[in-house]
Amino acid sequence: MAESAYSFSLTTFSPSGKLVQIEHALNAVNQGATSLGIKARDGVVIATEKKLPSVLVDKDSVKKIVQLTPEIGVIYSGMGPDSRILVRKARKAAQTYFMTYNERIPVAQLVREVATVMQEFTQSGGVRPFGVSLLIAGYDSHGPQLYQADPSGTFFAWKASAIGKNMTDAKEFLEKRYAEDMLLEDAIGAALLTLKEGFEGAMDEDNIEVGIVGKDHEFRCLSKSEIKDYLEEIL
Amino acid sequence: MSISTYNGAAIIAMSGKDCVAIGCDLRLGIQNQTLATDFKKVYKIHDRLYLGLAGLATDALTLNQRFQFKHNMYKLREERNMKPATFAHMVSKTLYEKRFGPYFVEPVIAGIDDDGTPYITGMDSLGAMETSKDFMVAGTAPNSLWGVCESFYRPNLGADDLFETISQCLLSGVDRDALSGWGAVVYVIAKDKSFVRTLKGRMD
Amino acid sequence: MARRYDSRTTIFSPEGRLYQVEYAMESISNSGSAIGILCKDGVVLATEKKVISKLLDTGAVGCKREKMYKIDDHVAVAVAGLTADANILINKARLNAQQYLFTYQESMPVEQLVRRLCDVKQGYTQFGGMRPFGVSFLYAGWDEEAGFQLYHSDPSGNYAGWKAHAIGANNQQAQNILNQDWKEDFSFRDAMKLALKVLGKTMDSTSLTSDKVEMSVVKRDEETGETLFSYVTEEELDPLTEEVNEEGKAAKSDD
Amino acid sequence: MEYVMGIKGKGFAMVCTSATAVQQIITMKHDEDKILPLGTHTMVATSGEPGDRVQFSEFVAANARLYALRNKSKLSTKAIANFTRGELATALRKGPKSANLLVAGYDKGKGASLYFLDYLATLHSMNIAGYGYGSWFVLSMYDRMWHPDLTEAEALEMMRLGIEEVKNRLVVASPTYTVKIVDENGIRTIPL
Amino acid sequence: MASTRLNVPGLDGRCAGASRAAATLALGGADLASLAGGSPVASEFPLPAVQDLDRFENNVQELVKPEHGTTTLGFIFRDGVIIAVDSRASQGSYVSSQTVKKVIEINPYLVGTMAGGAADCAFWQRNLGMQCRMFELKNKKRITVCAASKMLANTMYSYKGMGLSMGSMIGGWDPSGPAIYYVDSDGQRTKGTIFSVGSGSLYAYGVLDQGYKWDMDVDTAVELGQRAIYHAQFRDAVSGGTCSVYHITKDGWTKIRGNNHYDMHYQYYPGGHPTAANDVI
Amino acid sequence: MSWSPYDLNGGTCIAIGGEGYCIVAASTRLSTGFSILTADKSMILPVNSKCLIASAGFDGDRSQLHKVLTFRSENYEHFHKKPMSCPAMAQMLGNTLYYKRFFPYYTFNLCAGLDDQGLGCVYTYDAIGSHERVGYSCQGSGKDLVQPVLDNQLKAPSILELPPKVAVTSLSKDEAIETVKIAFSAASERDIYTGDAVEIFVMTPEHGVQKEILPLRRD
Repeated sequence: MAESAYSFSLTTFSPSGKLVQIEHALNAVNQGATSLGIKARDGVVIATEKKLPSVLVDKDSVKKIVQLTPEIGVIYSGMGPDSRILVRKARKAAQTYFMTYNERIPVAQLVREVATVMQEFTQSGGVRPFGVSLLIAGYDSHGPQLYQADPSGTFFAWKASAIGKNMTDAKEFLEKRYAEDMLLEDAIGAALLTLKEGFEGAMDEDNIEVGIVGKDHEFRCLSKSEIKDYLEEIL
Repeated sequence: MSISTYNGAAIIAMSGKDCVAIGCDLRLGIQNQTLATDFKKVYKIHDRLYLGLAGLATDALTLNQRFQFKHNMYKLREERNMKPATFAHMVSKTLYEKRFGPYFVEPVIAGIDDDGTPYITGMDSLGAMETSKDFMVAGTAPNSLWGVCESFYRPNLGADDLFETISQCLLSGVDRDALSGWGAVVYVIAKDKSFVRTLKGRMD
Repeated sequence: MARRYDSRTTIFSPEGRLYQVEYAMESISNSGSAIGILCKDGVVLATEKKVISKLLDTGAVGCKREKMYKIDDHVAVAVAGLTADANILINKARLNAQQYLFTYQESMPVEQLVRRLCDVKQGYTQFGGMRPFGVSFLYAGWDEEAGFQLYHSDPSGNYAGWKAHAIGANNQQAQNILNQDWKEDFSFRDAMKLALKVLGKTMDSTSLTSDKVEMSVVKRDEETGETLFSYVTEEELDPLTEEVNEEGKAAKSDD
Repeated sequence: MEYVMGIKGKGFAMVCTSATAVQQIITMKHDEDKILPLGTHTMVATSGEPGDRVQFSEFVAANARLYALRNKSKLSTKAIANFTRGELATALRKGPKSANLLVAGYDKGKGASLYFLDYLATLHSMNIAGYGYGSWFVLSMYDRMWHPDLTEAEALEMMRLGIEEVKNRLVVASPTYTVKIVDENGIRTIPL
Repeated sequence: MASTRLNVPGLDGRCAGASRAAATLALGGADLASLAGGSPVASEFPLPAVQDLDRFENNVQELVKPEHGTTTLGFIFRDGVIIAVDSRASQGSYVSSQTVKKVIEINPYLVGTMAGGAADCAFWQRNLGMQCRMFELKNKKRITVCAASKMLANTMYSYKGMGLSMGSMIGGWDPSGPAIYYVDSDGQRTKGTIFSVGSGSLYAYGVLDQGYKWDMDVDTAVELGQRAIYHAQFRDAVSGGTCSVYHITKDGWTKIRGNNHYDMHYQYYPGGHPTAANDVI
Repeated sequence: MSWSPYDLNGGTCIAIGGEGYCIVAASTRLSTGFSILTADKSMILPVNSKCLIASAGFDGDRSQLHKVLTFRSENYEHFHKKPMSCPAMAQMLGNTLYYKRFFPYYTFNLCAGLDDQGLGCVYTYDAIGSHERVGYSCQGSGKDLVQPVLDNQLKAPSILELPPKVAVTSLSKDEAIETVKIAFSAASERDIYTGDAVEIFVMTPEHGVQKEILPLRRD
């Protein structure tokens, strides 16, 4: 919990029973770049737009998809700097779990830890909620899993989902294309196609990022050349 | 009379083919005085994982209650039982937290994974772990227990043969130790069938 | 003018009301409904299962039942309100139950568990400057003193024992049906059917089907003396939902 | 160390303690009651260092009463015994209490129970339990005389014989003893 | 002028140090002559050439790990003397033997029991047997229990402080009737009717005192002796093995009982012992 | 730590008496502290044709004791024109040890042989001479490890029980030798002072003393 100068809540209920700060935070998320994820039978893929403010930005210095543990990765939509705080806390929680049980933290438990942190920032003195939603992809003893965590601290398990700017269109697109017995290879293709739907301008290996975790339990980001090959397949 | 021989205990854990057995004596004593002959030193964590705690009885009781607490919370959160190896590391960490004022116990952990692979490990009072593929002993007469286990143990025994072997080791081992014995109980854990039996031994 | 008093959590408004608490209750009445029914040999908990999208992975760990949680072997809760807040309180409840077991080596009486949790809820309405938890719980459990019990608690920290109770969306309408239909000598089946009937009414969806409902039961296994908490599977629900739907049509045709 | 002895019979638990309050080599009084009721159907017999003995047993009694006030139900004997054990176990590594207890009680539906709880917080339910050198003589005697359907009269006779044996054999035996019994009707003191 | 003062070994100053009084023992060597001389004594014991003998003896105790723990009892009743003993010897918490013969048959009319140091008891009571035989040859009559126990006590007293450890009961029947004397390595010698010696003695007394009556018949007395040892073996960790019961009459001793604790337990408590209050499974 | 006249040189020995045979086995490793002095040192003294004595503990005292015992045994044979029987030897060993009561031989002995009925007899000792006839026993650094194994396998009745039975094991000679081998290999696993090899002496009325060597792990 952050050390707060104030000692009273900034997130409070409105007359209609809404937590307005959380609603606003969700709006911040919806202005963020689109991110999505698809859970296949043998793995999970997450992808995101990498809109850069200017062509002068060093493309490689911006890494949005981040690894939390060898088998779990995360992508955010919304305010980038907020996501760094959550990534730092998630990585520490994962290590603490390992120190106790000498076993990698299961995806669900890491999501619960991150969600608890996000909830604390809606009910502690002098703090505002996080301006990000996270898509957390991982592969543990229970199999491949994809979770979404919102600023309120709520989390859901998804077969496929999207967050950020054109989340609604992307979800509709995903509902049509999703198949239970989809393999990771097909899922990567579907992810890129979904991303292309709402993409302004041409999509290439520099303005998107893709992360996957397969049966080998290794989460990693696709290299530029890999993205290039996949793009050629679907374009 | 050092602390670890104040109450007296004898625990043996043995692994067989897709099964493990863990047995303990039943004496509760204060130095040379025997108080009770129904004091179990093996506690059930779940159907496929048992924990034996030798050494100071009061610390054994406290630790068992703490591990039940931690395991219950784990089960509620992760909707599954702890694997034996995971539980063992949690025990080791809990003991090491008290590095400079330790619990005077010697844990012996015996269990099988979901696929039946046996897991046996023992620790000293600071949580230094030693995982063995055949057997592990703890108590006030370790040498006697090591001797009989080393002589009678054969790998890959079935559940009933394992029960017979561990019972012989336990009864012969405790009879050379003044502070343990007075009856014994043995748990055998196998994928398909598990059972527990008391042994009829010397009561002096 | 009231605005001045409603953003600060722990102060009374001139009329002596705690707005934040009332607003919290308001948020609960917008959320998915939950029903609890006590009968002589057990307690039934039933909740709405809003399917936001078929892409939701209901098989994942921790997310199987979004509104139903086990606190200990002998106590379960149904949730109405903000699930994120609920997760915090559920964790606290589980810790309290284990602390009691650790101290007394006996399972915690249900009423004490509820009271301890409500003390926490009440704390957030009086000190620390924090907003209250936007969560109402239905507690279903058994203990040696009082046998089967059903409790309800709301964000104010107030709690009471009930024979049958409804929270969440359309809870008033649901409560009326419960008041009429609840009977002392209900069997399990009667209780489960009543719960389905009430849920059918409160959910805005037209016909009642088993996949729109989550149900769990707390009962006792007499020989082993253990309290059992179990989820009711969809297969078990199907016959019940059909019966309820027929009775619903029959009732409509003659009134 | 004073003499404490407990016997669990059919539907009752009987406890006896020496009744002398000793200071160095002086017997200050002969009617010190070392068996404290913790409610209507539970009592604790204590022996050990006088300061700890009185303070700690009263602390446990106060907590039992507080629990009964706060909650509709009373603590069962097992619950009180385990609560006390928790306190002793924590005290063991902070400020050890030199107090050995016998917790005896009767619970509806479960019958009588007798718990041995020494200063190290070793807790165990027993039929015969005792503290002090005097108990060494009597434990073996009761091993022979105890049987599961012990009646109150038989238990009282055993207690009397035990006290006589202690007076006969223990050089520092105390002259006076208190005997109390707890059963479904509650706690009674029995004159010897 | 010959000193008129009686020279009793051990009374004038401790035996420690090289200049010890002339307490010698004929030890199988050729030197039998010394036996015929004055008090029943032993030949010279070799001593370690160290300044602090006591510290050396303590250290050696550590190394040699003398056996301890035992329960022995003896009592006189209308029809004679009952002697009952256990048979366990332990070193620390290790049980070194379950079959120690703790009744030493000094002669057909005299028995001694063993508690404390096994070697000390066995050796000196065997030595006592030799001295009693020499007495019979010289005086053409059997030695009384009183005299025999006095000889042993004097020997013990002469080695007081040297580290001998023995606590034994000398029982027998002589013209004055049955007698039991408690003799220990501190030189104590006490006549009595009921004795129990050893770490388990407290448990034995509990059963013994409660069951003892002067006019018991032989079977009841024998059973009481065995039962007292049984309960001591159960409760005391360093007593156990088998229980041997001897009965001494005017015609000497006979061994009546030799029962393993295992058999006794399951005969006395087929249904389970009171110390097993809770069911274990 | 002050000077001490004693040292512990390790090694384990076992003796078993059966009907018509007796076995005395002892490891041959001599150690001091954590180092091995030699892998081939016998602990067993064939004191005469009827009796063997094995001594564990301090090698210095063992050599001196064996010398004294040999002298007294030969002296006896000159005096009585026949070798000392095993029970007699046992009593003499007990007295010899007690003779040094206040400066003991730091040795833990086993005396085994055949008695006049041809039954195996085994006597076990503490350092100061207390001795007892048993069916089997073991001494030395591996004693704790081996003794319970022998208890389990050899089941010799106790001489104290009535009706009196002779304290010999009911096992056959070969079964007993097999048990000795199992016990020693187990001891060599867990006792650092037991290893290299085991000398096994088997005495029978018809063949006298036969010797066999069992190699053990050498680490």
